[in-house]
Amino acid sequence: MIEFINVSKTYRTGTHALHNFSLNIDRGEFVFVVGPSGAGKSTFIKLMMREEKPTEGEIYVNGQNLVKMRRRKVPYFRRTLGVVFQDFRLIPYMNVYDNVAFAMRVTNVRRREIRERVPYILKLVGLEGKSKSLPEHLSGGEQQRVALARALVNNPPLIIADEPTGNIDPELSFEIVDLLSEINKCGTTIVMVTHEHNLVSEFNHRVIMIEEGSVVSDNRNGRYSAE
Amino acid sequence: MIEFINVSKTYRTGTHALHNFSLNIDRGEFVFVVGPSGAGKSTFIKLMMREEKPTEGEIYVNGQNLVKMRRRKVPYFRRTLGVVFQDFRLIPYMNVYDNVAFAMRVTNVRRREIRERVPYILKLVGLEGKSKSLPEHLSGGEQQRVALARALVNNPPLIIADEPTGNIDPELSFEIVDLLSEINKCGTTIVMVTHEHNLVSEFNHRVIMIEEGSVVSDNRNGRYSAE
Amino acid sequence: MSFGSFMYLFKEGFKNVWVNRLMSFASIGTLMACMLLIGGSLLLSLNVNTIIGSVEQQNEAVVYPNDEITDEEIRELDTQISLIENVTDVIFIDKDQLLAETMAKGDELAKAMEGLPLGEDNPLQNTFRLRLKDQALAVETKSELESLDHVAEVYIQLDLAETITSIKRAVSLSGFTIVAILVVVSLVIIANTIKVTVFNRRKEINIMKSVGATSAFIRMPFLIEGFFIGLMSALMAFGLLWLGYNYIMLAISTSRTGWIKTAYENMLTFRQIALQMFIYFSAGGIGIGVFGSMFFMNKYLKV
Amino acid sequence: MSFGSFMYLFKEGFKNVWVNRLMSFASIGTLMACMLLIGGSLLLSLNVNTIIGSVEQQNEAVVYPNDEITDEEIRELDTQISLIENVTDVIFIDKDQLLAETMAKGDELAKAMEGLPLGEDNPLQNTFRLRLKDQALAVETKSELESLDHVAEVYIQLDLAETITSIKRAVSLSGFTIVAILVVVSLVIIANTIKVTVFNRRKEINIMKSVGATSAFIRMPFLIEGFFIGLMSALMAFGLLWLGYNYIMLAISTSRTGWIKTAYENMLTFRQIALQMFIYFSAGGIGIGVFGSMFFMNKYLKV
Ligand SMILES: Nc1ncnc2c1ncn2[C@@H]1O[C@H](COP(=O)(O)OP(=O)(O)OP(=O)(O)O)[C@@H](O)[C@H]1O
Ligand SMILES: Nc1ncnc2c1ncn2[C@@H]1O[C@H](COP(=O)(O)OP(=O)(O)OP(=O)(O)O)[C@@H](O)[C@H]1O
Ligand SMILES: [Mg+2]
Ligand SMILES: [Mg+2]
Repeated sequence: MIEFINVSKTYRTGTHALHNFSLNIDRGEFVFVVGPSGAGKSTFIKLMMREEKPTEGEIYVNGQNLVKMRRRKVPYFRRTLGVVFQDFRLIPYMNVYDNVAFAMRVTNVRRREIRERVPYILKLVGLEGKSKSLPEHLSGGEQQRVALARALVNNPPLIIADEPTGNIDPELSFEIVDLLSEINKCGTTIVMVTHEHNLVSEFNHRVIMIEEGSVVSDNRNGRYSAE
Repeated sequence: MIEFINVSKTYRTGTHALHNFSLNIDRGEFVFVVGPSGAGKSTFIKLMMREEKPTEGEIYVNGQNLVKMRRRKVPYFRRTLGVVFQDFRLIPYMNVYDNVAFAMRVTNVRRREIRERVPYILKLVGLEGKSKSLPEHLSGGEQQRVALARALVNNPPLIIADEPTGNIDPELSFEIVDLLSEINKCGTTIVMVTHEHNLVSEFNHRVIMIEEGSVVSDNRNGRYSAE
Repeated sequence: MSFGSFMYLFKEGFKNVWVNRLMSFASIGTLMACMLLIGGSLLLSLNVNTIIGSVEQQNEAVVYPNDEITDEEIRELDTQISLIENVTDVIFIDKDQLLAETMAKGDELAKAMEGLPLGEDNPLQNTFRLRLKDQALAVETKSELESLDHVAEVYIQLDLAETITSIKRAVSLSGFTIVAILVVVSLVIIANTIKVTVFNRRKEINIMKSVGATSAFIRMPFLIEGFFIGLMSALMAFGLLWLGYNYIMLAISTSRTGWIKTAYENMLTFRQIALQMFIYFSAGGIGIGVFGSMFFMNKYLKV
Repeated sequence: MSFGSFMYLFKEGFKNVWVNRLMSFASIGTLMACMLLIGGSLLLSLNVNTIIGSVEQQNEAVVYPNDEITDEEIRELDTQISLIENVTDVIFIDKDQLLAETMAKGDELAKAMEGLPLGEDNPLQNTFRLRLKDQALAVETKSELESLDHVAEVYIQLDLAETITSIKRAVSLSGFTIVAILVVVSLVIIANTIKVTVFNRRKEINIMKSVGATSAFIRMPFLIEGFFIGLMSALMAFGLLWLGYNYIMLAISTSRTGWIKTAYENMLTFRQIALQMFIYFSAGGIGIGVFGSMFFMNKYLKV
């Protein structure tokens, strides 16, 4: 499903975010990505959704070569992903409902389906009472859950979440990862960046640890194995 | 140092964020504020720095009545606080150094002092190599540490931090709270909102729990005591 | 794009006019202001041109027939002169009439005419007076007149004709130049406005891209927004110009000064040009609104 | 505010012009465009006014002395006429001269003059020709002339004087109106531009406020930025106008048409108005840049 082959990414500022980064994630896996601040986790995610192009190496996601992908094809590729961004990326002038519905509208889904699906997903993340609120009128955790709802709403085969529980209390975080695990059981591949020890050890999933732009450990038993 | 007397806050959207909220924090205390998403923690902080005014009740911070404070006095009051915002609030066109230095420049500090103090603080939060970077070229955790550096740089008598470790790995988070504890030992009052169980239980500070806009528990032994 | 999502994007664009009202108002204000300037100067130059056109015909030409011409031949010559393309308002004035006319003026020469005899002995000459439609053709018309039978002499103030022609050319040239300058300046201003308003929304464009929106999908609401802003600006500019023009016309029509009255009679009424102006305004406003935002969005769509 | 932080804020403002270059360029473009329009129309209306002023003096007045006037008295009358405030270019023309002149014109009346005798028997009259400085005072001047000794009759085309006066008034009024309209329209456009650019930075203003910056501290860089943008716009508009004006003057100066030549001689050179225009442009640009941003920032400073 996801294959990184000797990928390096150097930003225009000269920062080497990833070096010689190789990785393989199969269809249906649930992967935690951990690592210190600035290690390159978000860069890994940005490469996976083709927001950035690698400086070197090859990337395949959903069977597509992201390096060679035409610009016109990118939107259609992105619709096969559900991404929770670390900085949320909500559209400030759209309310919660419209922010979530937007991800469905871009795909030409029928309006009736949108009207049924969006409230269902908002309920799932505990935001049923906030659907008319603008992002600026939400708490940090509420905004994060809108971002999560938007990633889930299209039922994509691959969900990528960059610290989706950073602003959310432990109980709710646990519920969210539990929800993701349920979705994963139905065959959806999930890649989740997180800093929370407790979550990683409580759920027995594969853990990839990134440090200074490279994979330093890759463990299938749900344990950190720092140096 | 901080006194909330029967404070209620209803936003213009009609959301009741705090009801009948009363609290007393003494000079030199270290307080963790915990609670579920949307409970009113950030509202509590916004009231404390007079970004919002309460709908009802009285608030005293540093001996000043925030409800009656003249608008002209607000900037001078804010300089006595160091605030880490949940959404960072970095100035996008200033680099890391200037963002941190800005908080000193507003106070008429001598330039030499700024040139000495800012690199020292940046080193403390582990950003010595990023001082020339713009916020948009930083990772989430790096941005959060810039916000922290800016809150610390003026050596304020009161530090208010809204989830300052939400995007930071556990090891660094521990170090940061450790740093704050050291600062606290020199007499600085610290109020820190956090979701991280581990941090709260590891440091033996007072824990205030907010739920649905009210204080539901106030514990001096560093334990959560949810219902 | 399905009909459903077209309708959604249409509504979205309409809503955005209000959601981004600060910027919409700024754009409408700017666009409208520019249209007012262009429309105003267009009206001014059109009117100046028609007024100049009416002045043009003030240059009289005079044709002297032979002394021996008979009354019959005079009528014939009159017809022939009238048949010349560039000639209008032909009048025959016999020499007694001319004498009376000249005396009535009462200027320097009037004194000299005192006591001149009428009839056969009148030293003045029979005269055809006529006007030229186009002063630029004065020379050609002169030789055409000279080639007619029984014509002794043709008197046309060729230097005056040339002056009038060149004034006319200068006025319409400068009118055109002014309108052209205004159009260019307006485009600069409007381009800057659109650039800034699109720049303002680069983050949202980026977010839409990152959740899988195609460029066309993102463009649509901007397109609709540009359409409405252009249309509204055109409508308002048109309305204001109408009010302003009629107000000025009213002010002028009450003037007692002679030449202003004459000018007033030659001025265009707003109705005469309203439809055309409205079409230009709407087309211009909508075109600029739509293509301007398309153009400046491209940069942010390449993500 | 200490000197150190003043210097910092000054540099900051200067830097911001570049940091926000997209918006700075847009503002400069808009401001410059507006100044060009205003400056251009000001130049045009100043020139039209001076040209009209020179046309004004084309209306000749004629004074007929008594028939019995002696040469001595003619010289005396000449001096007296010249002493009248509103009179200029007094010329005495004796009747033989007048006859020769009239014949030379060769128009309708010339034929009538053929064979008139010179000297004592010449039926024409001795004449003083003169011009009025201000046509608006034609009536007063006429009666002043009539009250002089040995004056038989005064002939002034009062209706022409009135027409010229009213054209002059209409031209300067419409020149003033056009400049005023341009100023108002420019202010609307510039206000919108500033509003949008300040709106663009409301978040940063907010952030600055929340870390304890006073309003004055936040304003300073905007003020400096507005100053530079205003100054640069003024400089560029001034330079472009200079180039453009001299280019047009050059084009006109090579024209062979008579009235354009006359007009050219009456036109202002750019140097004559350069200093004043430069002062107005700079003051206007800087004033608008500074006060405009101050004004629109207030809303976002009340946090
Ligand atoms: N757009 C960018 N331009 C330049 N450098 C960047 C950019 N984004 C990230 N970086 C740098 O690349 C490195 C890796 O960043 P990345 O965002 O991938 O870290 P991360 O693992 O997500 O960290 P965090 O846990 O703090 O979010 C960091 O040093 C960062 O400063
Ligand atoms: N500016 C605002 N306008 C309207 N409602 C708001 C605003 N800010 C917050 N709220 C609402 O007030 C309630 C409390 O929000 P607050 O930000 O204080 O929560 P919080 O405890 O900080 O949550 P989190 O842990 O998710 O950050 C929430 O229901 C939120 O939707
Ligand atoms: Mg990251
Ligand atoms: Mg919060």
